[in-house]
Formats: sequence, structure tokens, C-alpha cells
Amino acid sequence: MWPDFPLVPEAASSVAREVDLLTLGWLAISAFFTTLIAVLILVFFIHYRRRRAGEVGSTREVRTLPLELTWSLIPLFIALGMFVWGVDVFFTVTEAPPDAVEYWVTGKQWMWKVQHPSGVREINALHVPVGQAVKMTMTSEDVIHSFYVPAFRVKRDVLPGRYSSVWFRPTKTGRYHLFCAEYCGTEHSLMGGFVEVLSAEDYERWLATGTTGPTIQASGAELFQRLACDTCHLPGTDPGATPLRAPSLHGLFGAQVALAGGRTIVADETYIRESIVNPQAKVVAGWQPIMPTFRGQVTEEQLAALVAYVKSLGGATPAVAPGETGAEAGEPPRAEETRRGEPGEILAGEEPVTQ
Amino acid sequence: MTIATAAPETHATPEVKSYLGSAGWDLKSWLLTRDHKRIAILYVISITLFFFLGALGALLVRLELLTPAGDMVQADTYNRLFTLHGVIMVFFFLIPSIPATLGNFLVPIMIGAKDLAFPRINLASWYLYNIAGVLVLWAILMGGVDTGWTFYTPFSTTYSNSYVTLTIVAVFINGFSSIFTGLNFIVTIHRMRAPGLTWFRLPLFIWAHYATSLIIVLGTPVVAITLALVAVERSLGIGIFDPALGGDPVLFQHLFWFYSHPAVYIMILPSMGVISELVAAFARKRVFGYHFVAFASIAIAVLGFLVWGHHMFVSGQSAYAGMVFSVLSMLVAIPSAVKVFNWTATLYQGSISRETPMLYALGFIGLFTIGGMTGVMLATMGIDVHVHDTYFVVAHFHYIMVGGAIMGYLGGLHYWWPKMTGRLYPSFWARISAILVFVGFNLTFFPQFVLGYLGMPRRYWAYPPEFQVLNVLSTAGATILGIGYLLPFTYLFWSLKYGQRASDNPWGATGLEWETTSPPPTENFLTPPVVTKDAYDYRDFDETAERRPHLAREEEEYA
Amino acid sequence: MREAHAAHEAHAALQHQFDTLEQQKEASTLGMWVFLVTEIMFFGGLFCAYLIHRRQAYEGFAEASFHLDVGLGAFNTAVLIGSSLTMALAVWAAQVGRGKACFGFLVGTIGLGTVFLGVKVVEYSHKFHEHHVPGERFHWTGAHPEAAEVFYSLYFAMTGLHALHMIAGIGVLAALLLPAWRGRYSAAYHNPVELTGLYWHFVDIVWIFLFPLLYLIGRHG
Amino acid sequence: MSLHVVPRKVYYWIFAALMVGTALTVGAAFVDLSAATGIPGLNDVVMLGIAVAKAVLVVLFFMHVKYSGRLTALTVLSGVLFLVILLTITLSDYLTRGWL
Repeated sequence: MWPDFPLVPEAASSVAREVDLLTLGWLAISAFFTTLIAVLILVFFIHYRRRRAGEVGSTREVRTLPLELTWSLIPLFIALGMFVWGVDVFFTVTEAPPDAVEYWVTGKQWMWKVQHPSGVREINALHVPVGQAVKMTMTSEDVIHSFYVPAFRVKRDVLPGRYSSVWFRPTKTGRYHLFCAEYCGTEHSLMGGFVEVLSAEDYERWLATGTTGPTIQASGAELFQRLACDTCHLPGTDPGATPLRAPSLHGLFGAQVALAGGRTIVADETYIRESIVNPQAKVVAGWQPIMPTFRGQVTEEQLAALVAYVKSLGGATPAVAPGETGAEAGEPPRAEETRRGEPGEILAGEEPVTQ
Repeated sequence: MTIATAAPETHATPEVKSYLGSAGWDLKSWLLTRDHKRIAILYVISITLFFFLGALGALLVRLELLTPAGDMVQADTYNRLFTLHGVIMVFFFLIPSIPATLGNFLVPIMIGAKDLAFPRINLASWYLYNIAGVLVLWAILMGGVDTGWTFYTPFSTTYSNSYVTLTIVAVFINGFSSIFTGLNFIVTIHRMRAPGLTWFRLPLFIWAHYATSLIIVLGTPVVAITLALVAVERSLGIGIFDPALGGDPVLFQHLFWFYSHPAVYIMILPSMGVISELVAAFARKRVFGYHFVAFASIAIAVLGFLVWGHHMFVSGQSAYAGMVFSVLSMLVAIPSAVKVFNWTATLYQGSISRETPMLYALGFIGLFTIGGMTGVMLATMGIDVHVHDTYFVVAHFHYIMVGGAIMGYLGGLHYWWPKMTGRLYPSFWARISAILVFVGFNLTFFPQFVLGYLGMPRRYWAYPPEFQVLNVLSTAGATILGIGYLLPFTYLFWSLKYGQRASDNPWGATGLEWETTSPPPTENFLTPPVVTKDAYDYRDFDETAERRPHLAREEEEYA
Repeated sequence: MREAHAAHEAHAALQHQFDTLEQQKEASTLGMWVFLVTEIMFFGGLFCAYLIHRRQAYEGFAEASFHLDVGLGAFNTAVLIGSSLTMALAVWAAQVGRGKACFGFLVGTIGLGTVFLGVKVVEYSHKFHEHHVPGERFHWTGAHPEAAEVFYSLYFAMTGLHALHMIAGIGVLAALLLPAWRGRYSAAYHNPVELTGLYWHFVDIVWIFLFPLLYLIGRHG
Repeated sequence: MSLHVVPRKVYYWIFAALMVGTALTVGAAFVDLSAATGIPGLNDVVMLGIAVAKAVLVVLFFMHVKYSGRLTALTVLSGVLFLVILLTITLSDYLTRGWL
């Protein structure tokens, strides 16, 4: 393609080529059938044009079944084949590899707020190291948004009240558009910025320019104490200790939880979040529904920190060492210092999307 | 099909009064009419007004998108403009377009009935449409609505500061107008066919309208109640859809798309019915694979209800549900493909005329093929993740709705105009306009496929500068398309007074509607027709020499 | 389909677009059934919302459902089934041309329908006094306040829509009273009564499902 | 189609069956059937089963579908079918959410 007038966006993630290939496959099929139909129509239009008034087309009876079967079954098999290919690509695009580093994203009208695993935060910008698989765990403070980076060929709706995730492994350093793809109100088209893919060294350097703060798990742990969650859930102490008033959170994440009422669910991010803001919705079997709600007392980003902390207490995903969180739990909150931008602010060195 | 008993030269008998004048020309006789043909004319007037209002919205949207910066109107105004365009075009133009106008006019005539089964309900449908139309205009004049035509929650229930409730009331009422039409068609087609007119002698236009009516009747109530819940949630603060109150926004999407995906087939199926008629009439040949085309309509209607989740691959729906929806979407593409192949095969060994309706029909087949192919691309999960909610989707559904539905509507209007009004239009200008529409349409929407794949999201008021060239092309195309739409409006209007008088069967086509006068009398036929033949049977065509005077146009054309 | 030899029956009720009363009756009956299909889907949207929310918050729904009066609900179910019986008998009376009996059964149906609505008013006013009506003034002292509010949102939406249908039905029934009294319905022409009956029975069926779904969640627990 | 007058006796029997059904529904609600049989959610299944049976009785007899043509039955069934499609496919999304 000529550079000034691209037909395909830059392919800057590990899955981009696969998506493009799938598209190319469909394009070839589409071009074939469209051309076939167009050529046939033109040829018939010219060749069988009416030559005299009152002329009639062929009234011969024809057997249609063989042709009908041909042009039903061939497209059917093609479509089913493409369906399988499409599903395959879909799972490649959506299933995060185990080594993906988790970032936390909060969408709100009309900005993206990102928390790096190191605790650094940024707004309407995302810095990631090249070659590293990263997973965005995302939620929204208000309406539905959609996290979309065309160069990575990934998109995922960001819903209020639950977590969704998107992952990518950038393969090229550079600057790529980050869009909100789900219409979210007045400044929908301005809700976005750039993803900066940096080399590993540049990323470290970039992280160092911001004030270092506690990791997201550590701020979660601090919050856990400040909100006195630990008085009932006791996770700071010995993982084996038996809590009296509430279930232990050690090893909770990813585990099957039996609920009062007989149902069993998997403890995922959304469940942990719901248990904080609406604790009585799903009470663990054998415990009283005595936990008060924390709705309105914690922001969506603090919720993310709490969820990240509970995740770090072990479970299906690799956990942060318990000692680490315990040690940092006592540190004063540093969240304000680590902010890298105010809401609405466009970070230095970045052009607004719309000039 | 033919009438065994009717005299072929009925138009010559001067005492036959057409439906247009038989009850007088005064306004009251029109506003209280129960004649399906007059109601069709009333509907043509109403939907034309809304079409141009929706087109004005599109024009302003395209003008704003000439430059990357949002510089012509405010972001908020832009959002209200594209919502206006979407709501008006979807609910007030595309859904009623063919059924309420051409369908209303032709369904009873094509089956040899005197009227629809429930004429009063038919008139009520038109009144409901207009009441809904007035409400939506009121909402627009008060300041409009900014949710997009999809009304996604919780934006529509909690966050939008525009006239959402009023618009929803309008769409709700309009839904009943649509249901009344569908219900009337189903009953009429079942119960009022002329003697001898068996199901497999029905014109494919009737099959298409039957399938459309099924969708209207089964789907519309669901979107009505869903939008009603949105309005109630918005006014009373209950929490069915807003997660902040315990609701579930994905549930809204399920309920919304349960109707709104099949609604696409409400728009395209009648158009397909028109194309079947046009292809048969202007190739003077029976539609190839009649039974398959007929069943394809029903298959599309039924399968169309099983695929709504392909709008939700990235919405948070389960991947497994996504797979089911994806594979079913592949299945629904097959009957559409069957139709395209059959129309093409009909041309083979036909006697193909180059009259305006045929130009629209052939344009339709090409554009619908592109629209359909990109549709299955979107139903392919791996691609949809990237292009979902981008201009690729915008381009795709405009190929279906404008390249498909509107081309079919215009083609049908040009085909049956002599029957409806008794007048011919200037065919030179009509051909020019058909070509303008085709060229303008492609120039408008083809660049949008590229834009979408490049990653430009839909509903964007401002966009990165690298997308400008394609947007300028698109706006340029829209201008041509606009002229292409204004032309028919002008010459068709002109023809009402100055157009040459049409004979009963100016195209030399088959079908009961061509056996009666142009325009038809109030009860459609002077003698109740009896059908003895299949549809599109041209075997006796040459023998009926008395038809020749009807073909004066054609004699001129092929002299 | 029309018969080729059909002669026009001279009946005041025959509309011009039909050839025979028989055709007119079949068309209007089919029309009513198709309308009922749209009604199924209309309520269907609410049932779908109910199903999903109930699955998400079963415990909350059960908790909220405890605050509904099963006695009143069951009583109303019986009343509505009774009204369906009188409605069916009214159709029967119309079919055999017994105008006064038809009138009586119609009055009975209207009466039972009114009783149902009266009980509904009592139930609604209880909910209003207990602040169990969703919205700003909703107040819930028990467990699961959020799910309870969703439950009551659906409760009022579903029973409210049902009650609206009852009111409409009573209106149509009232319009049948005078012609019935005057003996206008006969074996040849009783379609208005029959079609109203179809509608009334449909409304009854909706309640047959609403009663266990709304009043009887987790009562055994 | 000739007029079919259903004898009144049929209506009375159906009415009785519906009343019994209502009583059974209320009864089924208060007895813990799951505990008795070990089948989870049996109460709901039984209650809805009775409701479906009652609805079928009303449709067949009160609404005369038993005595009407195939088209009427087909119309009713298509309504039910598409309601089931709406409910089951939507539910299938929620039931398979945890699978990935």
C-alpha cells in the first residue's frame, strides 16, 4: 500500500496479521462472488437484451434443483469454513496468555483512566512495553464504553458494574490511536488518546519519570485496612486462621463458591466487586448477611485496587507474595502523588485527537 | 396468471371511475378513506416527508464530517443529528416504506381481493404513524434526542439529557402502526385470495410480504415493551437495565436486537419481493427457482430471529452464545444468496428491457451482494472484534438499507407508478436518476468500508486527520446521491399532471394488478378474478395480440 | 378462501371487502389470533427480563416475593378463572342465540374482572404504604434491597400491564352488553363475543403464569 | 367450517380442573419438593408445569383451538415457539458466561 493513503491500519500486535488474513480471505471470496454476479448480470443484460417489442424470454421448463443445491451448498460450506476460522481467530484475539501483565482501566464520560501494575496512573494515554502481553481489566463508572485500538485489532465493551478484559501483545514501537467505540454521549468522539508502545528500556525510563507509588495491590491492601475489611475477613494474618464473622479471602479468586440458597459460582473480578458494593446479593453459604455496603464510599479505581488485592491473595492466577502486601499495607496512601494527569487533561507531548 | 372472465379492454370503458376520483377529491374523502389504495397514497406522502427529513439529517452529518475537526456544529448537535437520521430513517421510513405503500396498494390487488381484511385498522395504522411522526417531530423541535437510534442503556435511561422518553413514545406508537399493517397482510393473504390462487401461484412479492409480516408481528411487540421499560426506567428510576440500580444493560441489548436485527429483514424482504417482480417483468420470464425464492423469504424471516447476538460479540455476551449466533448468521446468509443466484439465473435467456425499474433492480442485485457479503464478514467473530461499531458496519448496513431497501422501493415505485397514478413519467430522466443513485451511492458508502477497517469508529463528530480523504469522497458521493433522490421526486410529481396517460399494462407484464385498469377502480376489479395459471407465465404472451395497444411505449422503444 | 359460486348474503354485518359472513368470521378470528401472538411477544419481553433477573438474584427475588400476599394472589387467580368460565358461557349463549343469558354471563365476567381489579388495588395500596413501590421512595428493611427493588419493578410492570389489559377487556365487554341484550347474536353471527372471549382468556393465561412466578418464589424454603 | 357449539358441561369440567390446578400450585409452592426428592428446583418446575397445563386447557377448550382449524393451532404454536426462542437463547448467553 502507498504510505499516504493506507487501506489497512498498521499491524502492531501479535494478532493483527491473523485478523487481516481472515479479512483477506473473506475479501477474496466476496470479490469472487460479487464479480461473478456482476459479470453475469452485464453479460446477460447485453446478450439477452430485448430486440423487438413484445418479445418474451424463454418459457422452457427447466429443472432447477441441481443448480439450487449447488448454489446453496457451496456457499454454505464456505460460510461454515469461514465461521470456524473466525472462531479460531476470535479466541486468539480474546484469550489472554498466562504471562499477560494486568492493567486496570476505568472508563468514564469521556476519558480512559489507566492504572499500571506498578501503581503509575495515566489518563487518555497508555504506555506499554513492546513484546509484553498486557491485559486490560476494565470497568466503567457510568455508561457503556468500548476500548478499541485499531492497530492491535482489539476491541471490548467496557460496562458499568462488571469487569471485562482485553489483551494484546504489541509487536512494534510507535504511537497508535486509542478510541472509544461504543457511543457514550456528547464527547464520545473525543474519548481517546494514544497507546505508546515503548521499548523495554524506554518503558522503564518512562515509569521512572512518574513518582513511584505503591503497586495497585499494595494500595488495595492499604484500603482494605483503612475500610476495616480485615476486622472480619482477616487476610493480613495467617492464611490458615479461621475468621469468625466472614469467609477468608485467601485462595478465593477463581475458586468455586457455594452460595446461601444452593447455587455455586466462580469468584471472578465481577463477583468480588459486587460483594463490596452489594454484599447481600450473593452471600457465601454458612455466613450471615451482615456486611454493610461500600457503595458510594469507594471510587471505581479504589474498587479495582481492592479487587486486585483480593486477587493477589491467591487463587487461580499467580499471586503476589503475601509478605510483600503485608509489608506495604501500613504505608500512607500515595495515590494522589502518582496521578499523571487530571480528568480531561491531555498529557504533555500528545496532540488532541482532533487537532 | 390471468382473468378468465374479465374483459381485457376495461380501460376503454369511460364510465369506470378510478379509486382516485370515485369517492370525490375532497380532503375528507381521503382522510376517512378505507380504500387500501388511497391509504397507500397517503402513506407515500407521509414517508416521503420523513425521508427528506432523514436525508437532511444525513446531509448535515456528512457536511460535518468533511473536516476532521468538529467545526460545523457542536458535538451535542452532531449527536442529535445522527440520532435524528437513524430514528427517522429506520422507524419512519425504511420499516413502513415498501409494506405500507407498495404493499398496501398491491397485496389485495395481486391476490384478487377487494381490499385488505381490516380496512379500518389499515387507516388506523396510517393515523398512528402520523401521530408518532408528530411526536418525534415535536421531540426534534424541542431539542432532539442524542442516544442514537439504538437507545443503549444506561446512557438512554440515566445519562442522556435529551428527549428520550418522548422519542420512545413515538417509536412505541409507530410500532403499533407497523403491527397493524403486518396483521392485516397475514390475514388478507390467508383468507382473501381469489379462487384458484393457491400459495404456489402467488407472486413472490406476496411471499415476501407474508414473511415480512411474520417478522413484524413477532418482533415489534418485543421492542415496544423494551423501549417502554427504558422510558419507565428513565422517568421513575427503576432498575431493569441500569447496573447502578441492579439492572443489566446487556439484557437490554438482547431484547433490543431480538427485534432490531429481524427489523433489517423487515426492510429488505419487501424489497426482495419487488426485485423478483421486476426481474420477471423486465426479462419477461418466470423467476428461476420460484419455490426456492418463495421459501427463502420464509427461511430468512425465521432464521432472522436466531441471529441477533452477532451485534453483541464484544458486548460482554458469552463467547459460546457468540459462536451460536455466528454460525446461525452464516445460515441466514444462504437463503439470501439463493435469491441473488436465482435472480441472476432468471436473466439467462430472458428478453431484458432497459426500462428504469430494471436498472434499479440490477443495481439492487449488485449492491445487495456487496452488502450481504460484508454482512457475513461481520458475522465472522474474528473480524467483528476489529470492525464492530466502526464505519465498516455503517457501510455494510447502508449497502443493505440504501443499496437494497431504497433501490427496491424506487424500482417498485417506478414500476407501479403508472398503475397507481395512471401516468407515465419521462423515462430519460428516470434512467439518469437511477444511474445517479447507483454511482452516488457507491461513492458515498464504499470509502466507508475502508474507513471502518482503518479503525474510524461510528458516531464520531471529530476524527483523526488521516481519515479525511475518504470522508471527503463519501460526502461528495452523498451530494450526488441527494440529487439522484431529488430528481425522481421532481419528475414523478410532474408526471401527475403532465405525464402521458398509462395503459392498463404499459410494461407488458403478468400479474393480476396489470389485468385491471390504470388506476384501478375502488374495489380493484370490475369482475372478480379467477386465477388459472402460475405467476410469471409468459407462454401465452404473444397470442394475446390485443395487448399490443398497451405496449405503445415499447413499440416506440424498440422500433 | 372465497367460493367461486358464493352469493352475497344479505346481512347488515357483512363488510364490503368480504364475500360471505363465513369468510369475514374466519378472517377476523385469524386476525384476533395474530393479535394475541403479538400480545404473547409483548408480555414475552417482560417475561424475558424477569427470567434473567430472577436467575441473577434468586435469593433477592424470593425475599421480595415473601412480602406479597399469597392469599390475595390465589383468590384473584380463582376469580379470574371464574371469569373465564362465565366468558366461555357467554360465547356459548351467543352461539345458541340466548341473548339474555349472554347478557347475564357478560355481566358476570365484568363483575369478576372488577373484583380482580379491586383486589389488585388493595394489593397496590399495601405496597404503596409499605414503600415497596420502586423509585425514589422505595424503602426496604430486609435483606437484598437492590434485588427487591428490581423484583418490584418487574412486579408492577407485569401486573400493571396485565391490569391495563383487564381494563381494556372490561371496556370491550361493556360494549357487547347492549347488542347481547337486544339479541343481536346468533349462530350465524356472534363473532364479537367470540373474539372478545379469545382476548379475555388470553389475559387469564397471562395471570396463570404471573401468579406462581411472582407470588410463589421460594415459599418452601 | 361449520359452527361447533361446545357443550356447557365441558366448560364446567375445565373450570374445575383449573381450580384444582390452582390449589395444587399453591400446595406445591409450600412443600419442599427438592428436599423430598433431591432434584434441585423441582418446586419451580412443578409450578410452571401446572401453569402450562392450565394454559393448554384454556387454549384448547375455552379458546376452542381443539375445534378450530390447523391454521389456528399453528398460529398459537408459532407465538409460543418464538417466545421460547427469545427466552432460551437469551438465557443461554447468561448460562455460558462462566465457561471462559
